[in-house]
Amino acid sequence: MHFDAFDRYHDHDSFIHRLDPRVKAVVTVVFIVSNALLPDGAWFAFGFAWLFLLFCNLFSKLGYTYTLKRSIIALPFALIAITVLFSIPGNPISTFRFLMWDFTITDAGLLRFISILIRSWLSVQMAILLVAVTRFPDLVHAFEHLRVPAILTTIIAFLYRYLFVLTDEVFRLLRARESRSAAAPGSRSGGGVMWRAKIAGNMAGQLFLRSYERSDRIYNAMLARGYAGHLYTLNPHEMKSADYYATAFAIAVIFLMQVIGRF
Amino acid sequence: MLYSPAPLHIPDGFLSLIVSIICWVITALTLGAAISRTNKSLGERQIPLMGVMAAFIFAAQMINFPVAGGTSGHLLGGALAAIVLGPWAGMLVMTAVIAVQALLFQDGGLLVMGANILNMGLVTAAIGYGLYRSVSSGTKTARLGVAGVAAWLSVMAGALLTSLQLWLSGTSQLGIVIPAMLGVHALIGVGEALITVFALAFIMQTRPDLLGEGSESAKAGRGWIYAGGLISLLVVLLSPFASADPDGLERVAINMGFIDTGRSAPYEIIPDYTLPFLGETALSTILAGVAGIVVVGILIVLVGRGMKAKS
Amino acid sequence: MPVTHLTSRFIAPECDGDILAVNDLYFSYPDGHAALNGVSLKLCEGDKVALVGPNGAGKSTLMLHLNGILTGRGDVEIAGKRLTRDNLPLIRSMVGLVFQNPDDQLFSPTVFEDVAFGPLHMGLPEAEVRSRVDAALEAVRMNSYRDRLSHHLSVGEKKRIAIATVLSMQPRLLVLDEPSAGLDPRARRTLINLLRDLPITMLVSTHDMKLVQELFPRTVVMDEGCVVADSLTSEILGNESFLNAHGLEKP
Amino acid sequence: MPVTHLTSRFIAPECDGDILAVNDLYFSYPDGHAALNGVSLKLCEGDKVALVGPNGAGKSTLMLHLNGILTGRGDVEIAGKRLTRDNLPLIRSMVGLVFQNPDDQLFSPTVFEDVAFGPLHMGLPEAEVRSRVDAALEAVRMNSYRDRLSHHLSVGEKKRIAIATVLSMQPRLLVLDEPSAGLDPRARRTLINLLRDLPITMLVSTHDMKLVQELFPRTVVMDEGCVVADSLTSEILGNESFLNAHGLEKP
Ligand SMILES: Nc1ncnc2c1ncn2[C@@H]1O[C@H](COP(=O)(O)OP(=O)(O)OP(=O)(O)O)[C@@H](O)[C@H]1O
Ligand SMILES: Nc1ncnc2c1ncn2[C@@H]1O[C@H](COP(=O)(O)OP(=O)(O)OP(=O)(O)O)[C@@H](O)[C@H]1O
Ligand SMILES: [Mg+2]
Ligand SMILES: [Mg+2]
Repeated sequence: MHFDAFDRYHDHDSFIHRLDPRVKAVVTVVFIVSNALLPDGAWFAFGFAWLFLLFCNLFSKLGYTYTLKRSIIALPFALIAITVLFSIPGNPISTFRFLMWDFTITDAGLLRFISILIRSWLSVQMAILLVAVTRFPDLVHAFEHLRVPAILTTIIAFLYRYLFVLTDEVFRLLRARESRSAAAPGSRSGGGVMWRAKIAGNMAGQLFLRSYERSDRIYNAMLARGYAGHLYTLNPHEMKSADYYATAFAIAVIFLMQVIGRF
Repeated sequence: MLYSPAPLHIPDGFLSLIVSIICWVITALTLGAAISRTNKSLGERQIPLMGVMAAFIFAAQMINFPVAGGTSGHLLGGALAAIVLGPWAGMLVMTAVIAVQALLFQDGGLLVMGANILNMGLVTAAIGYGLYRSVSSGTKTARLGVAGVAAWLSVMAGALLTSLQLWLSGTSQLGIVIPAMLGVHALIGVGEALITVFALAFIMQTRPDLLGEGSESAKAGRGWIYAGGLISLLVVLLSPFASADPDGLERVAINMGFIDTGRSAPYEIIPDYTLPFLGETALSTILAGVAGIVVVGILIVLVGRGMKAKS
Repeated sequence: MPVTHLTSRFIAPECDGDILAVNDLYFSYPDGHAALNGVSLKLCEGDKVALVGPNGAGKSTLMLHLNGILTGRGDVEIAGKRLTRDNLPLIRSMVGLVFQNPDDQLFSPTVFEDVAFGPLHMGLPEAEVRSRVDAALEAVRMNSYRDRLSHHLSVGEKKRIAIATVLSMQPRLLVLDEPSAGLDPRARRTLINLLRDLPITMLVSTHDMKLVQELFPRTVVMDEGCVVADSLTSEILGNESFLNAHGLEKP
Repeated sequence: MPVTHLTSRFIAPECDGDILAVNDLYFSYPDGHAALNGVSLKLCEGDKVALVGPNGAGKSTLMLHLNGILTGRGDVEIAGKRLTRDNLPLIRSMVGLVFQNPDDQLFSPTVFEDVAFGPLHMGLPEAEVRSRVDAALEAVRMNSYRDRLSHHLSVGEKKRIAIATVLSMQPRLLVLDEPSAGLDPRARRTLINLLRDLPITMLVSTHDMKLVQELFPRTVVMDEGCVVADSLTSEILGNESFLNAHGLEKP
């Protein structure tokens, strides 16, 4: 099995793909912070932010709708925000009865609800774009440059490498369980809930031990190649002038977005 | 489905800037302590170990078991990670998992990652480890039982914190989000508890050395018992109160200035922060932030004391 | 590499497919990779058939179809029953699938619990479960291992336990994916004797051409998602240019 | 099973041990299991030697001693230098150890980083590291893979990269633990050709007797922690009763 499906990187040769990963990481975070700073109902600024996203999509050769298509992932969480529809005081728009309660949607509530959704939706798209145009190991390097503690970036790099190995292992375990989940004619199959939970716990324990022992073997392999407690990397990333221009441009656009949002 | 988002991963946009920042500060302080502890106390073997363990937690979250009617139980892993790796390493491992979930799958946002790490990584590890540590020299049954309770409580704590953050951000109504989140997670927590207990039982049976005397898990100090116990106590006291009387909680919060903090529209914050004549809102904002940081600071000091007392 | 097609010499032996009948099976993985391109195959009660082919030929994919873990376009019939969503659990009690890596098969702490998983899931009464576990362990000659932790066993021992975990379900068809991989010569010999003695219909995928020669009268060759030969083993092993064309070697 | 001892026919070829000399090595695992019971072994520059024996014979344990990952009682000398705690880094740069499972060996996200790991940790300057990575990838004919992610590779490709990760350290002795396990015949053939062409002294543990016959003029047989034979491959493979006594088989 190959769970390369986990890899969200899209290999193209575009201006944005070639940018230094630091630039992309920083611009993404600034964009998301900017979204959070935009006041409720700043429709023009929201629209402008979306145009910026379209522009980035286009320049990444991903097609206009690439991030749009993947952005529904955060939608289920919107359920949690639904209560603001009724909770913010304002002019009532409509009232309905559900079971024994009356719910009144107010205009202020609606405004806030929609603003929350748009902010979230814009931010998610930018994050989607970031991993589509940056290989994950490069992103981790970017975080190293941005002073994220080395121990964290190293754990993340290992996590990324062994994610694929261990998820394959889990899927094979799940598959083995499934293939023996049989029934005999005339008896109730499946066992009790406790028994099923026990099987799942056993699988987690099994996976833990194998991971633990694997980490021992990896440590040996590292020792064999000269590891003595410190990790060194050859890091080819260097900021070029194009990177500085792109950063300046993106920050200017985001600043403009804030200005539009305020007036 | 390869990967299904859990309801505790808050996406960007659902928390206000100030709540996100306060959570980031608390998280960063705790992680700073975790990193310096880990760098000091653990050998170089810990690097591959923690990396592979993070991949393990990630993969183990995919193990599920059918409960009834198409629903299934599965694992979040914060308590389990802390119990088998020790609290600081467990926190770092959970942080890596949450960061990768946010970066690679957009499961949870970037700006709100501080909150997500706090809810699912730090608090779960503190409760999980703290309670387990209090019986770590007890019988097998006691250890497993407490681990189960700790796993359940850790999920409840994550849900409670998430609800409070959403409410402070003005994203949800307290009277609805608390019972809804706590209700759902009371069930999810049972799945978590069962898998944690059976996984630990498996490890105790096959490699008892990994959990026994002299293991990583036994090394951390007794300070964790106080930290974990204190947080658990808060959760146990606050949850029923918040569910039964959300208005009461809201009144308390208003009196203490918390509400204004979270909800003050972000564009007001920036000028108020920078201007010398602090408005009432801004003052309460800062006070609330400071209060949060102080609470965390106290916890860290307590834990540090405990560690010193042991060594 | 072009798929070399059958000369007329390679014709499937007479068989009415009373245990397994696969009819024109197509399957693509979610990423679009077409792993099976119209596979047809029949097995009769008592057949012992080898399934060979280069890496990526689709052997494992085909095997995963035989008890409905994957479902492609086309028919799979087990003992005359068409495999559908409804009779999946029933089919699974008839087809015992053993994966290549025994570590994937064994998820319980003790040997006993693992071998008992299938019967317990089938909802059999306790006495029946116990007697089936005993019989299955007896068949692989591992009766003394019932209370051992599977984690600490050697590869060869794990392999035999893995086979016991499906034997305890009393399957009518045993499907083994690369059973001899990773075994040392002695363990491999033990396994060969075990497979020879088991009185069950079996389909075995392998890269071990010597195992094929010793154990299986009939061989099915797959390449690029198709069955490219289905014939007597001696005939297939005799045709060197055909073997080379499909990345295989004489034993 | 009693250990069959050497007949006088099995005598190690003349060799002054100028690359590897292991002298009376004993080792027990922390749980008390004695895995090596006095192993002695010599390798000369240019030797290609097979190390065979049943599961649990102590082959992997011996290999872990050759660059000081484990240290038992007795002497290990590499190119005339005794292995001690102080010259560990030096020894590790001379002995390239490749583990059985390439997933354990390839721990960096990209192929380039993995192959560069050894030279970097030897403290070489950047230009030198780059040229060594190029040369190592060239040697295993994987130059076009340098920027690929390791987890996207097939087993055969991973195996070759794993060998490149130690070649980049320009070792004087290559130690491979079961290099052909899990490969299909075609990938196995590629590996055999690669090993034949590499102009380095090597010690290779394997269960694949055909590989031994094809590639190695000299074979060392271990069982129960001892070297029970060290001789010409043809002689060892010719003595069937000896092979049987140690759980081995003729290819
Ligand atoms: N989960 C998956 N997603 C996408 N493609 C897959 C997946 N699993 C297998 N494949 C591809 O399908 C094809 C058939 O794979 P399969 O595992 O059935 O081959 P095989 O004959 O069993 O090979 P091997 O001898 O290596 O076990 C291969 O090209 C493989 O890369
Ligand atoms: N970490 C360990 N702790 C305790 N015993 C061990 C450990 N690793 C190996 N052993 C034991 O030491 C003995 C030698 O093991 P080793 O792995 O060296 O054998 P091997 O010849 O490489 O076998 P194989 O062909 O299966 O790889 C075996 O009996 C094994 O069970
Ligand atoms: Mg296969
Ligand atoms: Mg070995």
